[in-house]
Amino acid sequence: MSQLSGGQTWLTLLKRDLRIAARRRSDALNPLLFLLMVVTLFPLGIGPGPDILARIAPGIIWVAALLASLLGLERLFRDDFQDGTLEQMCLLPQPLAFNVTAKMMAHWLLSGLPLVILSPLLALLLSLPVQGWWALALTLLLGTPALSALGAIGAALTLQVQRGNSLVSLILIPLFIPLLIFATAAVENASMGLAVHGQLAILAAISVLTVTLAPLAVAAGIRMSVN
Amino acid sequence: MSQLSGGQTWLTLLKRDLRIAARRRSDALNPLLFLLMVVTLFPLGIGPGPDILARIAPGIIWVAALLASLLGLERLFRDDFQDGTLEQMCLLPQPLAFNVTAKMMAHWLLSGLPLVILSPLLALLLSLPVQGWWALALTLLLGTPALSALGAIGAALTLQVQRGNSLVSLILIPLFIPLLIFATAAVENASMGLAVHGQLAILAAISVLTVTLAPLAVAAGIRMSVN
Amino acid sequence: MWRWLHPYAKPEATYNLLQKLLPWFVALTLVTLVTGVVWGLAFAPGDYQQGDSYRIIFLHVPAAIFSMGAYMGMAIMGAVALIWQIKTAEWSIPAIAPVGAALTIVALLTGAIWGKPMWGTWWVWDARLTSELILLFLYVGVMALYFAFDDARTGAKAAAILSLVGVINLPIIHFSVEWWNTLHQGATITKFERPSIATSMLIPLLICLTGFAFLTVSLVMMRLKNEILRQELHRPWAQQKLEQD
Amino acid sequence: MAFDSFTDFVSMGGYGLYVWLSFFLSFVVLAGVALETLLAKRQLVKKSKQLQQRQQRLARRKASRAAVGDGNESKT
Amino acid sequence: MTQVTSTNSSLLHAEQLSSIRGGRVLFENLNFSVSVGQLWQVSGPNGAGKSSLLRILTGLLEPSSGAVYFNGQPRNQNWSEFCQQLLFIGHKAAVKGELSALENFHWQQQLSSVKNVDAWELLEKLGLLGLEDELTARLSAGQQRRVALTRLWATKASLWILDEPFTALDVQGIALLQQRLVEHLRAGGTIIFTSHQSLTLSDLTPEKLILEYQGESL
Amino acid sequence: MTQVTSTNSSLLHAEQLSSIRGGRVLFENLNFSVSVGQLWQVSGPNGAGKSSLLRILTGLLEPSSGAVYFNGQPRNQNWSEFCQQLLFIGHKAAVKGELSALENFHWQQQLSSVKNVDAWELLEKLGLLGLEDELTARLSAGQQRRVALTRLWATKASLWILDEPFTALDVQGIALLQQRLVEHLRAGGTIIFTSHQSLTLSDLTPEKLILEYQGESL
Ligand code: HEM
Ligand SMILES: Nc1ncnc2c1ncn2[C@@H]1O[C@H](COP(=O)(O)OP(=O)(O)OP(=O)(O)O)[C@@H](O)[C@H]1O
Ligand SMILES: Nc1ncnc2c1ncn2[C@@H]1O[C@H](COP(=O)(O)OP(=O)(O)OP(=O)(O)O)[C@@H](O)[C@H]1O
Ligand SMILES: [Mg+2]
Ligand SMILES: [Mg+2]
Repeated sequence: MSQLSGGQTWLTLLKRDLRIAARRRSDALNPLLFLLMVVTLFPLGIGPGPDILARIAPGIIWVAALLASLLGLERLFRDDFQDGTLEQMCLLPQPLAFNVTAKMMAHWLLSGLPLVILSPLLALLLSLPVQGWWALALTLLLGTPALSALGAIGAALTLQVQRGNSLVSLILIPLFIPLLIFATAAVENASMGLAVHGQLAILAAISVLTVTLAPLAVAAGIRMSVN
Repeated sequence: MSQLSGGQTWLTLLKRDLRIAARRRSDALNPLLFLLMVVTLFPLGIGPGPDILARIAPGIIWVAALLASLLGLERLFRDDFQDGTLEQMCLLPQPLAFNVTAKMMAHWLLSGLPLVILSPLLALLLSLPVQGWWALALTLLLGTPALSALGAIGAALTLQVQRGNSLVSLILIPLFIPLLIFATAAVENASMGLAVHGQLAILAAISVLTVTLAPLAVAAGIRMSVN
Repeated sequence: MWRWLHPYAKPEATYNLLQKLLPWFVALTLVTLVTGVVWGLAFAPGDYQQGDSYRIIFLHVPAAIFSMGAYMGMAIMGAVALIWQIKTAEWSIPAIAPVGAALTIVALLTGAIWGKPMWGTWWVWDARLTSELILLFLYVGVMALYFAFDDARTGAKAAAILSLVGVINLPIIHFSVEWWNTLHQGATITKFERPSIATSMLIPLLICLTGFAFLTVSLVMMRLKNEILRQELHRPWAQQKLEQD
Repeated sequence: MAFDSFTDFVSMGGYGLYVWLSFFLSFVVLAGVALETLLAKRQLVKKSKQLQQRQQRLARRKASRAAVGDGNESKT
Repeated sequence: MTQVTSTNSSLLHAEQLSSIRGGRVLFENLNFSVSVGQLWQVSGPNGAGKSSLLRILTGLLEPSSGAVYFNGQPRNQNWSEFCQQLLFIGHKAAVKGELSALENFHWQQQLSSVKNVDAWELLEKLGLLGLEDELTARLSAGQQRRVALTRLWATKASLWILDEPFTALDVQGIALLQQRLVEHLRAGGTIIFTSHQSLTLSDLTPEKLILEYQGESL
Repeated sequence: MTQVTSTNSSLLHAEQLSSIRGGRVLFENLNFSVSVGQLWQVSGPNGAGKSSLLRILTGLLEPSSGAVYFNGQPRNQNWSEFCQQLLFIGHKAAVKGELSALENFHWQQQLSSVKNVDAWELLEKLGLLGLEDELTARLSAGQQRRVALTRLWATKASLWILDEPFTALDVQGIALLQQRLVEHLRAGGTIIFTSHQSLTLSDLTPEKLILEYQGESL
């Protein structure tokens, strides 16, 4: 029997999610445009002084990242849950915890990656010193996977109505906030020409940890919801 | 025939929405948690200088409010659309444009009002001068109805689009910008002890305008999507 | 007037009319634009203050003005589409929006490039710049909404509603941004002053303006033709038209 | 002619980079729109051909079915 | 309010209705009149356009051409009265999974302004007793359908338009629903419905409107 | 992999299954064995627990007590093989409204690793030809169901568990599906299904498993 390898299944799932998100090529631009707009809100709200903007730039961009990942989360599993696709995913021969990483990857590609790509432009708009640019891109690259991973846990656990779900958000926040703090600290240090290895290492550690452990929690959450 | 008055229908719709939101407590909490995260992030990111915080406080709070209201929008009509409730709303004897105001009201009660209530806490966290507090609360009170009204337009127009989360924001952010500008200007002026009647009047005018006109656009959008 | 307009509300008639007019508009565009640009670049005298950098004006101002003009046109079409349910008006929205967005981008790019030598920075959060950026966002919103629908008619209707909502907001945006900026006194930049322009510069500028007007109209006509064909693809006349070229 | 020489014209009094960059970019953007429009037209031609082919395929299928089958053609 | 009814006994009248969806003609120039007290069954294969027709009759969908008359007047001119007289249950049941059966019923009842129905009795009749506080999302498919059908027992509407009301119901549920339909007809009500199953409505034979599946007619 | 099969002809074996949902006992101490090539119909009124039983058999739902054996071994011990042998279609059809019929089919086909099916032929058979590029959300209820059922024609699974496969289908669709079921049985496949309609499966009579609706037994 020509058994489908795990990798192929994974790719199929990923491609399907991307297909749904971007039926047309132009759809793929939406996340980029959205981020651009979010970031312009801050100068409009705060006022045009470049010095102030530069100081809060890392915070702004990271808040945008948070928002982008939260906006997509709501639907991450819900549509699949409602139309029964999630059930079918549970019944694939490959482990569910492995398959859900495809969905997490899709979420990151649609919400995290655009941010990494756009980060130079955003830095320009917010007058971030040039030394900070690469640090910004790097923190985003290291940190956004963790956002997607943690977010997926929340999304999976809140699939069913009336479970202890408000608790979950409360549990996730303490995990989100360290990310934000280390990332913004790294960018600020870089802008001032200081060393940032420490913060980057911590970010990387958090990401690795969450990305490896989250699928287990997500799979458990899905099994619980599907029943 | 004991004809149901428009007001009773309206109240019924409103109460039902609130009841459902209470069931899905976590969904209702998400925007607030996001807000709190954002607002706590900036002091952590920028460092504790109260002067700089105070300068950016109105902008941060208002931007956070805008973004938080975007978070809940996605679901404003979608659940009703998917389970057919929206069809039934189209078939009520009362005009649809009138009935949707109940949903807009529910959205405001769940996303705008908590913000107004929370505003002193947020102002405190960001060291806003005390003179600015009431102005902040007032701008939120006057401005958030417009956010809900405009938001409802975005939500209604994107109902048929099955992947519309960043799309709604894309549409709405440009429409939100005037509110942001006037509101932050008002709070800043108030913090500096200047007069703010002008801005508040404009905010109120925008709110009145949008709250009266938006239902028409929303109803048109819903009829378009339901077909 | 509506009686006069009515036959052109039929897609095929509109298409034929557009096809007849388009070559003329393209020709006019080419003539005026080339004249205006060559005159502006090579023959108009240099500015005593800004030197030759001012020559960007010949693109910047027409693009900026018609970026706004196109939005007005789009919103009017939106209203027509919603009130009289004329299909051609619906389809003109996706025809106009990309053109308007391109003009807006041109205005932003030329302005930003001009700003570097004049103001010493690519971008400032100045009132005019900001409102032009928001205009771009409005266009992007309309386009994204239109293209998000698989059913083009619904998409056009949604885009029509949005462009109308946007046009109500446009003056509000304009004034809010102006006001906001004067309040903050955009610290570093001395406000741009309107130069009282000399006739020798004004004439090429006016030619460029007409050129951009024709360009805008021609581009919109081209796109509208496409849009009509796309919508009528299943009808024999459209298939015939497509086979001809 | 406002310039003495061609090099003068190119250098634009020191602002050459800005002037030419802006003209170039504007051209790219506007020509891009025009080009996209023309390409879309081509796409439409292709799509129309596909559509016609599909119609023919369906018609042929229908015809063969009618020839074989009991002639249960649908009428309104 | 009812001044026109007498001049024309037709409650709902369709004139030259056509519908084109997804580039396919579903039906063209359809004419029919539904009189007060009649039972109409719209039938035809999957995708023939039954649901589309019902939605056009309710006004949820615009016909490509043609018009619908209610009580002899264009429907949109007495829209409010039409809505009061109409009860529509479509493929989507308008039942909120986040609310319990009882809550769903109460909510629907409040919107339909019928006050004198005993919820408990009704729930018992529909076999939902004991489950009334369970969230509807936690009920079985047929039970969810039953929750949607509670509307039929608490309505003043005289014109019922039902799109496949029998799906997901078991034999006993179908019998119950049929009985309710007969009751409504006896009381002078009018029903238009679709179903793929053939019914045994005691001695009533429905008027039939048969839609054919039109192949690709681009 | 198949070393155990020979020792016991039962493909799926339920031992002392009980299910309690929402405080109500659905069934208790259920024992049965499904052998290769058998056709089983689970029937009973709405809410009896048919869907719950099927979901327990597939492993989507945990039984309150009892165990399920596949090929004579506890199912969870040869889970991967079980999944390969299983095709489950539940109340929710797992069809993506955002994708076209053709895309939906391709996607399902890729996951099931069946390569040699002619999509066009299959779509024609299911009456979806000409609609293959339409988004599934834009199809009629029955057509959406047909899109879901394409899986039955492109699978290597031998054990089919189908929860009300006949809903929303018209007469011709039901006949088509029945024919496919018979075909599968003839080819040595095994089917467990639920349906409120009584079937006319040529000369095959299904084994029946009848669940009763258990009243409130809090
Ligand atoms: C990104 C930067 C810029 C943007 C987005 C921008 C935008 C605009 C807009 C929207 C207009 C049209 C105003 C109207 O007709 O009401 C305009 C006009 C104009 N702009 Fe800019 N501009 C930018 C930079 C500059 C710079 C750097 C200069 C020169 C130093 C400049 C010179 C002019 C002139 C001379 C006009 C015509 C003024 C009038 O007739 O009202 N712009 N610009
Ligand atoms: N998701 C759920 N959560 C909790 N309880 C449930 C859930 N789904 C069903 N139940 C309970 O289990 C009972 C049986 O449901 P099930 O779906 O198995 O019935 P069924 O026999 O398939 O009925 P139907 O013929 O209506 O499909 C329901 O009455 C309900 O009380
Ligand atoms: N939302 C929609 N948008 C566009 N086209 C649609 C939509 N819904 C249905 N259609 C088209 O209309 C046709 C008829 O659909 P309709 O739902 O009216 O069929 P039906 O007769 O009710 O079929 P069924 O028995 O399956 O319910 C479909 O084949 C599809 O092509
Ligand atoms: Mg139907
Ligand atoms: Mg069931």
